[in-house]
Amino acid sequence: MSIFVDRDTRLVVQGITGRDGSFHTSQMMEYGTQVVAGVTPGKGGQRFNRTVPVFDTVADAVAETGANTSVIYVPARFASDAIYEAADAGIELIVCISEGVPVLDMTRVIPFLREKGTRLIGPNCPGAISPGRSKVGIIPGTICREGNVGVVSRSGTLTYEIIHQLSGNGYGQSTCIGIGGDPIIGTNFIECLAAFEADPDTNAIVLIGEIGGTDEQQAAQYVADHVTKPVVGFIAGQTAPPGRRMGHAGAIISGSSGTAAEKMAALEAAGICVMKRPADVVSLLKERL
Amino acid sequence: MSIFVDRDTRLVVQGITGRDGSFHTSQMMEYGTQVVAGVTPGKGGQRFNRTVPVFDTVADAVAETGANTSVIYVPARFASDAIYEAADAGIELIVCISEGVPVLDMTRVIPFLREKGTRLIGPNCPGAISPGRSKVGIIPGTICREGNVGVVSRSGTLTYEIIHQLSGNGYGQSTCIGIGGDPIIGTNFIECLAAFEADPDTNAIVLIGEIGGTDEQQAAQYVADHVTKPVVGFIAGQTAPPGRRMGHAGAIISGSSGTAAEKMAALEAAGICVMKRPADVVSLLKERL
Amino acid sequence: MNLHEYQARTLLKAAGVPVPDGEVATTPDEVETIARAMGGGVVIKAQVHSGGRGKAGGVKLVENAAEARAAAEKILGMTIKGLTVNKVLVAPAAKITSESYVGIIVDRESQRPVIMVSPEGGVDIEEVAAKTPDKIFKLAIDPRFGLMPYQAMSLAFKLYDDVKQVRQAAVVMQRLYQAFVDAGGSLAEINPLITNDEGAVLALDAKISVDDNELDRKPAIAELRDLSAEAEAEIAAREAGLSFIKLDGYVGCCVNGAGLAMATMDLVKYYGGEPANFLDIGGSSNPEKVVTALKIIGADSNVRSVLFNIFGGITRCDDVANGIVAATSQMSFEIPLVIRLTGTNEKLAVQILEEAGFSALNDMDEAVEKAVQIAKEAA
Amino acid sequence: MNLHEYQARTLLKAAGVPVPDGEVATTPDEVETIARAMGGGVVIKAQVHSGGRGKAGGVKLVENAAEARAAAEKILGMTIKGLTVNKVLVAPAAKITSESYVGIIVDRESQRPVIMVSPEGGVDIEEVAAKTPDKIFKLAIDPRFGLMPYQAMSLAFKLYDDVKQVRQAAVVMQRLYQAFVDAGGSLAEINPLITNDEGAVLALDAKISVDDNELDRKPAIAELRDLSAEAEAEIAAREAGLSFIKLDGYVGCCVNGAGLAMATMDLVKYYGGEPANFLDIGGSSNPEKVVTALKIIGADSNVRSVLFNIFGGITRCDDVANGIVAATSQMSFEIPLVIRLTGTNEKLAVQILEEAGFSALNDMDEAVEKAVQIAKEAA
Repeated sequence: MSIFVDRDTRLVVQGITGRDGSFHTSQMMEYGTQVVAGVTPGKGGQRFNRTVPVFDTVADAVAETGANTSVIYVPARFASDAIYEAADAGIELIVCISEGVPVLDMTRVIPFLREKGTRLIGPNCPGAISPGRSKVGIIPGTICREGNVGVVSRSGTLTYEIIHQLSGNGYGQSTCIGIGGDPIIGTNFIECLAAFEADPDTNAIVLIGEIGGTDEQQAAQYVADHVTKPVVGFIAGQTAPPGRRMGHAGAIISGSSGTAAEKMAALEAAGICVMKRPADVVSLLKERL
Repeated sequence: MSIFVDRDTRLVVQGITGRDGSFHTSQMMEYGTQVVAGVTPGKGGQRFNRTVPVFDTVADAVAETGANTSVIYVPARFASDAIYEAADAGIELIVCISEGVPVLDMTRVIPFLREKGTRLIGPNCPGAISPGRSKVGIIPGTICREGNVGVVSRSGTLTYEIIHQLSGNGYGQSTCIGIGGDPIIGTNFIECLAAFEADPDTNAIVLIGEIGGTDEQQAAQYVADHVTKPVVGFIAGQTAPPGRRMGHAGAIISGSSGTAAEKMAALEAAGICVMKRPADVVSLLKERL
Repeated sequence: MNLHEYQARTLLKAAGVPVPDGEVATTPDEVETIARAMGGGVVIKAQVHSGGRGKAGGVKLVENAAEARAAAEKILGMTIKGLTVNKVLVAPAAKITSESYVGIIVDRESQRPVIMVSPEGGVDIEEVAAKTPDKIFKLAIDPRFGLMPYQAMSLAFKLYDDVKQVRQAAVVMQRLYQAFVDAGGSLAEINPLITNDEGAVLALDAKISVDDNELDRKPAIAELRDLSAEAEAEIAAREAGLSFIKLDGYVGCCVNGAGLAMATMDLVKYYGGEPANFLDIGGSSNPEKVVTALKIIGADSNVRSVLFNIFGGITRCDDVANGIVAATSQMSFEIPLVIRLTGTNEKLAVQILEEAGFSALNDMDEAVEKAVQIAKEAA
Repeated sequence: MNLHEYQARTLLKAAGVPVPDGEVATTPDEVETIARAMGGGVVIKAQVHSGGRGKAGGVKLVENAAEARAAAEKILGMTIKGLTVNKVLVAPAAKITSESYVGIIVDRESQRPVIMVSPEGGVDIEEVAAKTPDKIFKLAIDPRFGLMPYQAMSLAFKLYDDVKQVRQAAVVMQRLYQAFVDAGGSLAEINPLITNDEGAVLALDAKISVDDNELDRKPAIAELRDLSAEAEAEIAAREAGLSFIKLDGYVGCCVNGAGLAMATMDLVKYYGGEPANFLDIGGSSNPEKVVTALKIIGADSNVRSVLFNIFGGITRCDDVANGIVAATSQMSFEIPLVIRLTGTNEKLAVQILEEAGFSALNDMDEAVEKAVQIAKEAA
């Protein structure tokens, strides 16, 4: 199996006619994702690539195509509205790729989603891919390989690097998820760990964190308490200076509980093998499996 | 028994040191209500009538006294804040007496209460009384009598008139509730009907409605579908001209579905005996019991 | 409280809704000057708190300034549903290519503000609702989030095909909602929302009603009240904290509580009489209120008896009794009174009344029957 | 983006927060004139984006205009944590009877704005949090409802006993929250919130940081950016859409993606080197960005090798390769480059680079090790 995205994913692409949206829709379709609809207001009635019907609203797309998952490629300032729209239309899983969504927007989005019972992955994330089954987002399909390692990460290209190491050394993936680097995100490490723990096709989990916040510490505690499968971890930002922002908003060291050293210690205390460098993922997995 | 208020009601009075608040607190205490606390910001540490401790916040009052019910006598423009505060402090039942609460305030209060799981009675209502047990609000205790008739009403003094008729003719009450005459209220007819239906000490129900809205029609449908106990009804406003407001905001005839004639017909169609005048309540109850 | 069209237009304009030019005038001279400055055809619209202005002749489309003056002479001073026209709005005649409807009300059932739109605008929306309900689209707004862009867009797609107009209309809806909230509205309406020959979406006519309970905290809105547009008795009642509505009967009613007041009117009818008014003296008792109430009721020449029906709760019967004694001693009040009092301080009240030469009843039916009988005998 | 104290004060004042008078000056002459007009003692405060201004000598309390001038001469032009002081705020010396702290941040854990208050104000709040955490009171704000009056009151009761001051402070907190939301804040702070000898509650010092992602839709806030208060390289990076932070090492890094950039820096350290910077060229590829990146890195005289680490996803490797070729042909770039590329259009990129005389690696560890080695050899 896999988590969150699979063969039964019926995807609607919000912002399908935009530059990023159209490029990645083609990529997802090539990969085999069931892209059933697109949404661009004012382009309802058209078809994307002569096949995928485009609608004015997500509600129309859901009514006509039974889409259950959406991926959002709209500009950041429209992203929260796109999330509300998808949740309101009954979409079960929303993957928001858009980068630069104002954090205060997210503080309002979160309780809305909770009321609707909708899962959001992101924003500012590469999405999720279940190799060989379905890809929702922008993780390059070519670097992935079917298998039994679950990957969950706050990062984008760093995730690719680690997936690349895994695939190149015979470790395929059940699902790879980038949860996003922003301070407020829809799905956190713990929810992914729980899903991987419950997934019969996942044998081991790779967790890729970074400085800032306390998500990794909480994830470590969760692993200690609830996860029976082997977990291998990485924390980026050991050399980052305290108090400075490293590119995306996730990487702020707030108080004393966001340093790489602290996070690595927390992971180790929870019985998670911590990599010193991305390439270590292979040897550590080998040890544990 | 009774519904909503009873001997286990532990009441905190919001606005206890105000003109209305202090008068009615004395009345409730005389009646035997367990008034365990009062709230007036800045008067924390004082005592009302040398007995009831006064607190700065409802949270303090709940923490110190275990209050489970609140009654609100603050000016209308502060009423919604008082409701939020009580709900946030874990109060289970809030009775808001204040008249003149802006309707848009109520549109925001309602979803807040729903999330907290708090019941609100009112605003702009006389409150509830379970004769001989507890009184929360302003219904004169002297006109009530212990018994087995449940009374639920959108009105204030009209309710007193009907209670007066009941008590004077040997029909005591299990609980009398004024749900309030505003367009948006916390507890509607149906919720009261359901509670009376479930209350073993209620044998019959008196429902007092008025023109405006469609609450009575929906209540009638609910009675037809779910209520086994005899119900007697009254609708005020048969002579009210269409399209004009009669005193409180509840009495607006909106479209075709708010006239007294229509409501009376709906009640009758549901098997509810409809009074022609308040005094008929006694003879109709006699017939049904 | 209802706002005039020109006031509603000003609020919408301030909220960023595109509204065509328009000026208010109170004399034909002013109208002529404004029309001349605008050039071309103009529309002259009576500013009264009443629907059906068009049917009553209160809206005129004219070709030039001279015609505008002539139309203004007819409209200014005319009476529409009992209300005198003191002001008119003068606006350039719009080149209309479509007329839609957009309105927001507070809905009792969903307990939320509800926005309604229809591509059938410019007409009575209640008729559209009755005849072609499938042409009305409604959406309940979650006030915690407001009217969100995607919601406004989805409604705007029901009005227009051109996505540029859809976007314009969506923005209008969001701003209308903001104006509605900011004004403390119970209703906000644009009818018609037009498109003109240049493809622009504009609010041609606007209506806003405000929840009276908002006025305390919205002084700028409260100042928009136009006393000249209201009946004198209703102004006096409001200022005294009474709820009063004049009716066509002859039994004056003075009651505490709106529900009991309506039930009293109904009982007047039950006993063969006709109520002259709805009057609720409210919850907290104050002898002054009774004085004002009696003055207002006494000013109605149709009234042949006055019925007091007081159920004392918060209202103390003795306060009402004192009010009756004070009012009747201040003014020569010729109309016979029938007084029913029960509840808080009832005994004291009866004593006060008896000392002043009045008698008081205890039973509502008895009192109503007597008041009707006296009125009929006086006919 | 950080606002200066004087900018934050202006925003708070506009939101209705009581703020003592104060004026900004850029010369000692101006300071003297302002201080004379104010009369009595004044405080002169350096306007730089840095904490610890007081300790660094950037804040001076003086008795009169002449002393103000003298203080201004010292402060204007001084350097605090690498930032030059170009502006000072001049404000009357306040008669302070108490100092509290009020701050709002966006909290990752509750996923909400959190307001923190403490009766221990005027000092570093992180120290208070560390030493006496029981003197800090926090409340998560539901952004759907805002900071409600009862919440603000309950916090204000933690600061004051006098209910008049409690009410004033509660209003300050609500307005601070409004200012925070309106500015698109990531932090808004009043430290200290004082009471003066007349019992009034006032915001003596204010700090607001804005979420950069808000600036697009808040042009008035974006205009508050003070380029003179920022390092040149960071301005150039931001304008090119790069994230850049200068560090103290000697291996320049140019990476796509923040996580990979940090992991690359960590790997430099792992192989015994020291990274010279954090630099993320972002998601969408554009040869111009690479040009700017190389210019910024090249301007750092400590840099002895430059490491490119590109994992092609959305970023196309050929775009980066073209950027490298373009940049090195436009400018004389003497520092040796180590290039690692993999992913989208990798082969094309390698071809482009080889044609221009560069070689490219495929493995991250190999590339990092090599870059460190080259830098060490060049030392």
